[in-house]
Amino acid sequence: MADPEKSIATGIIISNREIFKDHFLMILRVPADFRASVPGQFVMLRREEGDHPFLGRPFSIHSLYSMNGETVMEILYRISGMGTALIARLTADDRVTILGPLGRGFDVPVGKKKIVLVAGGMGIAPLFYLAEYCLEERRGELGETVLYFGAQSSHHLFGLDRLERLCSSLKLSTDDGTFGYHGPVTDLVAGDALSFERNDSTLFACGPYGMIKEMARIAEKFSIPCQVSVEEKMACGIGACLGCAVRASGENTSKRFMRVCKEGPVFDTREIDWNWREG
Amino acid sequence: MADPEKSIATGIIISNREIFKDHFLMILRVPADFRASVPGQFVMLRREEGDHPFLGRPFSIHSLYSMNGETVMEILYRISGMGTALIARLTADDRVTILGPLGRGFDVPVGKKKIVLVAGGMGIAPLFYLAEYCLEERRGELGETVLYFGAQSSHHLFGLDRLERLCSSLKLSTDDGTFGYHGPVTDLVAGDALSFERNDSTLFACGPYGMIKEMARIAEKFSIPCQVSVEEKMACGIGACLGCAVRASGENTSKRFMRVCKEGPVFDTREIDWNWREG
Amino acid sequence: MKDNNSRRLAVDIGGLVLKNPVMTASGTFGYGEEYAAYIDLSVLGAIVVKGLSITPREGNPPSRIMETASGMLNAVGLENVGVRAFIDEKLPFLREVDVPVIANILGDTVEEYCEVAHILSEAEGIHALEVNISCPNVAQGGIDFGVNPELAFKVTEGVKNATDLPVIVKLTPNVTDITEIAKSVEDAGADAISLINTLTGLSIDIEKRIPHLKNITGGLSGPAIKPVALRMVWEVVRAVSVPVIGVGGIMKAGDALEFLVAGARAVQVGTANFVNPRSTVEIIKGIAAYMERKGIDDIKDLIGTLKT
Amino acid sequence: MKDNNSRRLAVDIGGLVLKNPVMTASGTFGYGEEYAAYIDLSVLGAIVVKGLSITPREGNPPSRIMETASGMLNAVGLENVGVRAFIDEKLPFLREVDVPVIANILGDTVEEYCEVAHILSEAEGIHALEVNISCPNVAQGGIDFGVNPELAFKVTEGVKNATDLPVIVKLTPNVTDITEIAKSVEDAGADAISLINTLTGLSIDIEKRIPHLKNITGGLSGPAIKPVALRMVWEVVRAVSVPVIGVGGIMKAGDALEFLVAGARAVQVGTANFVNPRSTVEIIKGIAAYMERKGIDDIKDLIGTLKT
Ligand SMILES: Cc1cc2nc3c(=O)[nH]c(=O)nc-3n(C[C@H](O)[C@H](O)[C@H](O)COP(=O)(O)OP(=O)(O)OC[C@H]3O[C@@H](n4cnc5c(N)ncnc54)[C@H](O)[C@@H]3O)c2cc1C
Ligand SMILES: Cc1cc2nc3c(=O)[nH]c(=O)nc-3n(C[C@H](O)[C@H](O)[C@H](O)COP(=O)(O)OP(=O)(O)OC[C@H]3O[C@@H](n4cnc5c(N)ncnc54)[C@H](O)[C@@H]3O)c2cc1C
Ligand SMILES: Cc1cc2nc3c(=O)[nH]c(=O)nc-3n(C[C@H](O)[C@H](O)[C@H](O)COP(=O)(O)O)c2cc1C
Ligand SMILES: Cc1cc2nc3c(=O)[nH]c(=O)nc-3n(C[C@H](O)[C@H](O)[C@H](O)COP(=O)(O)O)c2cc1C
Ligand code: FES
Ligand code: FES
Repeated sequence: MADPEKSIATGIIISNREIFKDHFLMILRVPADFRASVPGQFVMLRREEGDHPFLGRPFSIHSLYSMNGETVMEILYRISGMGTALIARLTADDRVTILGPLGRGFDVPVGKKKIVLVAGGMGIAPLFYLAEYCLEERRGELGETVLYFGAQSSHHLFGLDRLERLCSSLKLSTDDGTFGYHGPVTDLVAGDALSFERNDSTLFACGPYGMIKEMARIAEKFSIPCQVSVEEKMACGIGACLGCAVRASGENTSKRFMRVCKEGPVFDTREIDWNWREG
Repeated sequence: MADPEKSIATGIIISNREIFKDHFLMILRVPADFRASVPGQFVMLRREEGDHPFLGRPFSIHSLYSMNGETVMEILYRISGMGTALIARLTADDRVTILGPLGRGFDVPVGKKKIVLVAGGMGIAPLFYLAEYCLEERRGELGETVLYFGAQSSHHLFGLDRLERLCSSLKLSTDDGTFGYHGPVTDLVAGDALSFERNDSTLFACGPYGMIKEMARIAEKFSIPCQVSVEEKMACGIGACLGCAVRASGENTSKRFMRVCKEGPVFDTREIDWNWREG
Repeated sequence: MKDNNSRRLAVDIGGLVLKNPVMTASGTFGYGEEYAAYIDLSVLGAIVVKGLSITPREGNPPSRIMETASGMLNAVGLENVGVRAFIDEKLPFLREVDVPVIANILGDTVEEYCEVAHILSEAEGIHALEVNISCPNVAQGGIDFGVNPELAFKVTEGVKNATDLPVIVKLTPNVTDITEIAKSVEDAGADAISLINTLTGLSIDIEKRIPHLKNITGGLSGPAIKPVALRMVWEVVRAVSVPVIGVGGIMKAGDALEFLVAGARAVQVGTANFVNPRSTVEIIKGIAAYMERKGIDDIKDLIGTLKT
Repeated sequence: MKDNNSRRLAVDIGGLVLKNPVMTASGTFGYGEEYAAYIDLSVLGAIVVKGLSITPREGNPPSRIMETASGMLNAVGLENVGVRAFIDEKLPFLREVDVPVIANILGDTVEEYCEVAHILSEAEGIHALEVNISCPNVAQGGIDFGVNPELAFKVTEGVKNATDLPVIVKLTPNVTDITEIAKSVEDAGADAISLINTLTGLSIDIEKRIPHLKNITGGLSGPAIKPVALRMVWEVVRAVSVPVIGVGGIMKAGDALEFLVAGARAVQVGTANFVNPRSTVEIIKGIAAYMERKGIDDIKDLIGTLKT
């Protein structure tokens, strides 16, 4: 049995600044023994003071590192409702309660050479951590890391300098054509997919539902394995409430629903029934 | 019809410090046109951020003055539950929403010479403002202002230096005998009451229910008019919810309950049926 | 009628046309005058006044209120000045304001309800009656009129016969099947139905081991009950054809919009008035702004548009 | 049995002795194992597992949950692994923990309830059954077992006949008179009664004008419902003589104490587990600390001591 006391951490905010409209980067001091995490894992975060929002909110770990002997975690997030709006009001020295790291992260297979990351908007959050991991923990073993990054508009394509250092190449797109390819990032991936070595490449994607669904289609069409990070509303984050269901593919399995927080949030696209929700 | 926009003010906290265990003094910047108030009036105060506590909380105005061209209000309060605990966590620059000044304040009669203030614990909150008012607004017209101030223990008797400047004399008591008379402050008042000129004195009291009830008895026994500030739980503070009922004295009145927030919080002790609540 | 934003906000409740669908909830807005310092009363869809009985009532002893999580309990009881004092002392003020006045009425017997209804119908300046049927029927041993379809029918029928004003019947949520009661009052002739009144609740002071309210139990209101209110409104809207007025936990325009989308023809704002006396005005503005943003010209094109 | 603070916290629920009155609420604690990393499960009064049916159920499609003011709506549906998979895959883990396990059971017909009860009674390591009667009875056109005294009686009676384990019947709050249902299940032989299950609620996404939950309505839980739960517990305690277990919005020791003072013999902690996985442990400690402070040696001297 794990040491219970360690499973719920207090994070102390170092900074929580707006990068561009409604998008924030939170940098937190976490306990030194905050358990090592795998990219793609997430945390349930809650304001320590007050009772609002009532439930914790799930966020991917955007980065986790040591600095001046302290363990620091970064969360990249967007205001998308009441909970995130309240979290965005936190300032330096405010405290948050953190459950995590939680769930199943990305599984970077041994021996594969090409890592293809595909981020849609905030989907960059866990993929940045994955890129860091590939470079820092798996250096040498892996081949090139290519990042496809699509967003609404040019100023949504942020952190490019940090990303440039982590990845072999960046392929950018915007919905409004203000930077890079004019159109969905999945177009770029589909266009290049033929050139990926089927047995030597893995796709890792995160973004809005429509985009990861499209990635599932591309993965199937080109027979390239693809891992996606999936989102569903969560109450507990630890597998108890069954709130975060996603429908499993395949008819013969008795388990029709999988828990995003426990079996996921990272799934192989083939594990999921992509008609599980409307949009 | 009053200008609606002016009736709800935003207060910005200058400081909110603990004077002694669980007792706080909040100093607030309020709008310049915060309407002139009479001592004994109160405000409904609510944290601007978040939804907790849900309802505003009533607090007597402890002081209201101009400083460096700004209007400043002071609130003296004690943590007595969830709402006040959350209010106590506010710090400089935090904002509160203020309704007020509300209710009927103390009525310092013209021509009376002796003003007797009787405070039990936090009951000092509005009486301090009343003492200031007597000295500053009614100077010359009134005779001496005597303050009877009783509290649990010596360190609960705070602000004595400021009070000494405002009042002609201070009579102090503590429940534990650590300072002044050992016993309830009402004993001190009862002991001196014979010496008060019936037609020339007015009693003003604020404190716990048992204490103001005792003041009602003393006032009746010695036939000295006594005004008390009464507390009841409040939801609206403006007379709409009928939550803050206090039973009116007299059998023949159709109005059995009066609203503390509207007909009060200051009542002549003879207006109230002192069996209206248990304790 | 078009408001500032040139959106049509007017709705019709059983023949009474309101300039917008936002009213105040009974018992939370006094007799209107208490809020005159805070808002321009004439912008409201309607004012529903505190429940009126045939003779004045003193209500329950204190403590009468207690805050709970995202809500409050009240056991004010049915304290009111009585219908005659209301007409003499409170109504003259309201007559001067250009706003429909709806009188909430209550009684211990069907006869009392009818008498209050009759007296109010004779008075000038009342635009509709709202029948609070969550009162105990003394003749039936104190069982609430509102939990029994037959009693609810009887009181509605009686009031309809006693008045020519539009009759709104206000339902209590403390029932197994709200649609059963709703259909019953519709059959009895109700022109509209409002819901919900408060849920019955209890809160205990564990230091003293006594209830926080002297009356022991009280009525729960505020955002805590909004999901229950919204569910019941949605159920009733599909069960009856008279207009439904949604009440319960409406604090902001978004809350009111949830009720309208669910099918409520109008809404009432209650506890929110205590927290922010300007709530109603902000909600009216917020509804207009939402319609503007969504390109909805007439509120009728919004009401009942929930896709399920 | 004395705990660390040498206060007697043990209570007896229909023959089952719990070391303290704090259990987990069904559906909010998975099958126990999910919380093993956060708390020492053996300190709990009991673990009530997620509702079990005769065959596995897939539950409702997403979205299944939505936060509301001081609470949440869930429409998980009755997703569960089925009683046999529970016994094979989940129970072995729980058997290793020194804690009573209570199986929450459900069905579409009385026969299904009985079959589940029977199968669980044969398995080693189940200490009591909790019958969730807020399930729709398919034979009766989907009307909830829990809203009808006769149906509630039948399912209770059936389960009692199918098992020798103590039978707790869990009531739904969506009824006019909870005491009527409580008396009915007591008459049918229930050894204890737990309440409340969730209140039915609705929440609407006004941007898309769709319900937040795919199932449209869901069950409201959390602090928002505590006053209603407490009122119903207090009503039921005075109406029946079997032990009552209080559930609904318990987040902190103070909340649990309100239920105990109102007369609940034990409590269940539900939604709080989501917000803070260590809630149960903190509540147990808090109850002991309160007793210490108040000089109460035995929890029996606290239960039902509300002065009204
Ligand atoms: C595993 C996981 C990792 C995530 N990582 C990040 C991240 O790194 N950065 C980030 O900005 N966001 C992330 N999210 C999404 C984030 O949790 C939601 O934006 C947040 O919970 C919304 O809360 P709210 O109160 O602001 O919105 P609400 O008021 O609850 O809802 C506003 C809108 O957000 C949607 N929403 C609410 N909860 C979720 C949810 N859990 N998943 C998807 N949509 C939701 C609602 O449907 C609604 O449209 C992640 C979600 C999951 C499940
Ligand atoms: C007109 C008026 C002026 C007041 N002025 C002051 C002041 O200047 N300084 C100060 O410290 N307090 C003052 N109070 C009391 C103050 O409002 C309460 O202490 C506060 O509302 C408690 O809120 P809470 O959430 O902390 O407590 P709760 O958790 O709501 O309750 C904790 C305890 O406080 C009691 N309580 C709650 N509300 C009230 C209330 N309105 N009146 C009396 N008791 C209450 C409860 O019965 C309970 O025992 C005043 C009250 C009134 C009515
Ligand atoms: C203090 C108070 C007094 C109330 N008095 C009445 C009343 O006299 N008649 C009535 O029909 N409803 C009364 N209600 C119920 C409200 O009108 C409304 O139905 C309920 O509070 C739910 O709405 P809310 O959550 O917006 O407050 C009262 C509510 C409160 C809080
Ligand atoms: C996600 C979720 C799932 C639930 N599943 C069940 C269940 O399977 N069986 C049952 O009897 N109650 C179930 N409940 C109801 C709880 O056990 C409890 O009665 C209710 O949530 C009120 O308590 P709370 O406010 O502490 O959560 C569930 C509640 C939630 C929130
Ligand atoms: S969030 Fe509770 S099971 Fe996934
Ligand atoms: S607090 Fe509402 S009437 Fe006094």
